[in-house]
Amino acid sequence: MENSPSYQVKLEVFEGPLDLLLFLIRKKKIDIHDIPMATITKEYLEYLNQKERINLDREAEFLLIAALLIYIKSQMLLPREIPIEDERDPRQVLVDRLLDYQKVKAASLLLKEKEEKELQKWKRASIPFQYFEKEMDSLEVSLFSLAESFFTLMKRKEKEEAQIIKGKEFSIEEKIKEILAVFEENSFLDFFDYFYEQESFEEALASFFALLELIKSRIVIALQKSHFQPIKVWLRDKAPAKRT
Amino acid sequence: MKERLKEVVESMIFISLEPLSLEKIKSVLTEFPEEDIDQAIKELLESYASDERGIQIIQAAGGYLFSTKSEHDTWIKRLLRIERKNKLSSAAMETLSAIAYHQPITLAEIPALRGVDSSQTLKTLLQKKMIKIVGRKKSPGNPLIYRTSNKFLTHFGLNNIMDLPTPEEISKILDEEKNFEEEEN
Amino acid sequence: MKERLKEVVESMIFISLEPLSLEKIKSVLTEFPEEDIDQAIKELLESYASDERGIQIIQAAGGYLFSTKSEHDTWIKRLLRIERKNKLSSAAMETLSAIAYHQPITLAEIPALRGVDSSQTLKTLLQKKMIKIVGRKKSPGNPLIYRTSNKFLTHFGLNNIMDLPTPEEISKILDEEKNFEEEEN
Repeated sequence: MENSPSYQVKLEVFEGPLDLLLFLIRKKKIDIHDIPMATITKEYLEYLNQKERINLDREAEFLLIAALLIYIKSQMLLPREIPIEDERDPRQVLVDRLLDYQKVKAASLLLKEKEEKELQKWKRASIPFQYFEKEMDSLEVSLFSLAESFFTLMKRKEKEEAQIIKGKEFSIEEKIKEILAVFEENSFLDFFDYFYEQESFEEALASFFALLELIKSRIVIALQKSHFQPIKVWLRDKAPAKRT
Repeated sequence: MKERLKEVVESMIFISLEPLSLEKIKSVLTEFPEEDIDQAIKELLESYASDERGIQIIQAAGGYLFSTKSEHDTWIKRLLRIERKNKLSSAAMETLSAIAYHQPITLAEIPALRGVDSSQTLKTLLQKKMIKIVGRKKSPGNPLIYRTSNKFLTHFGLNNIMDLPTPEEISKILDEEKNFEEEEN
Repeated sequence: MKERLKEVVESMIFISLEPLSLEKIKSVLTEFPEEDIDQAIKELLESYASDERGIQIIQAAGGYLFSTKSEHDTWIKRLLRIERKNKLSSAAMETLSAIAYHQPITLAEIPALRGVDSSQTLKTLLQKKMIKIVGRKKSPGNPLIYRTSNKFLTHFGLNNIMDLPTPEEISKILDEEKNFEEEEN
């Protein structure tokens, strides 16, 4: 087994088996369009045999390409009735894949440079605070936030169904007082926590209308930094002026 | 170099989310003499005061901050309103997902899914043409039946309603997201 | 008034969080002739290119956006106490370029290019909103189809997808790598 210092590259540094193959091809100064299958297969398998270098999770992917190499090698050795020039070179599949991969890898290096350059230019992550409040309730909508809302709902519904207690009436006025009382001890009210603590669906509904009433009369404001972030309800005049 | 110092201070004020104080500026630009920094700020403020620009540097809460000019307020409001229009509120999103996954659906069925009254949101969605009325249900009261519209598909880049992520796909990605956020925090 | 229009456009670009497109600017400034708006933007860009300022207007994802200049990176980082911003991993970079050059693409097509399973990386890219789902392929299993997003363009400072490194640039870097290795050996 070859063990020269330059060979002591951990398998983890390779993005995958194609990356390793390209490395071996360059190292051996092999023409990618005329790969000596016996040599490259031997090199590749030797590399793979150094088990300690292999992350087991990724072994299958490396073995898959090993199998491909061995298969192509065997195809090359088969006696042929017609000369090989007249049919497709069995190596072509591999060459095509390597060329495609090489392009993707080169492009990713070029993009990396662009990223490097771009990351030195800082953009404003936020807008000036005088417009902030108005923008807080808006959320960027993606397909996934759409679906996410749905599943959050489903989970909430399950819980609510288990907790429905009929018969008790809740007054919105009482709930308004209750919410305002929260602010005497806390600077803000956590929207989800607050509604999860409600004993029944009816009570949650009354609380929700109370909250809407408080928002409508501009006493409180509900803020959310971004999607998936907790929604916090603040007294309007004590609300943070901007994102942190 | 002094010219450059003015630019550095400008970019620092630009990127700062809160009013940037003189002390803070000096604490960052340690390799420059204080009087050079004072001078750079003075020149910067002068150039913004004299040049005809759409943005200005204001002094607030003991620091410097960029802001738009009040005379452009009309346009800024119009721009932000248009931007906001393109986005849906989270209530609208919730209602829309409930409808998307349970259509055809009636108004009465939505609160069962969302836990809150949804008639207002439904109206907004109708106005935005995200949903449409497709008929009436043959049940007591003959309530209206709703479906998502073509505009809904376009808004979310869907080819047809079958393109909505399946529950399996979503829960996979949600699990991911949770792990991802936990890692980040 | 034309001078004022330049200022209005400047304040609009300033206030916008995402690259602001010409169409959007025009959709806000409806009472101005289109050619006046074009002229105002042209002059605005010229003044930012020629004047010595600490901030600049860049073009990304088909719109205009303010940013600091890269030569001030050191100070900004010191001010914000941020070592470096979210860089993508090399696996993410590879997957992203595979998608960028072969879009629209399905998850199953990516391992054929990279030689490794890419579902995990794909999820990360979706979360980072670098790619988006654009529909489903009409083939067995109806797999989801992915494309790069506007955020991808902005992240790499590309104005549109045509700005991706060209085949010529790619073969150049491949030649360089080869030569470099030959020198080394």
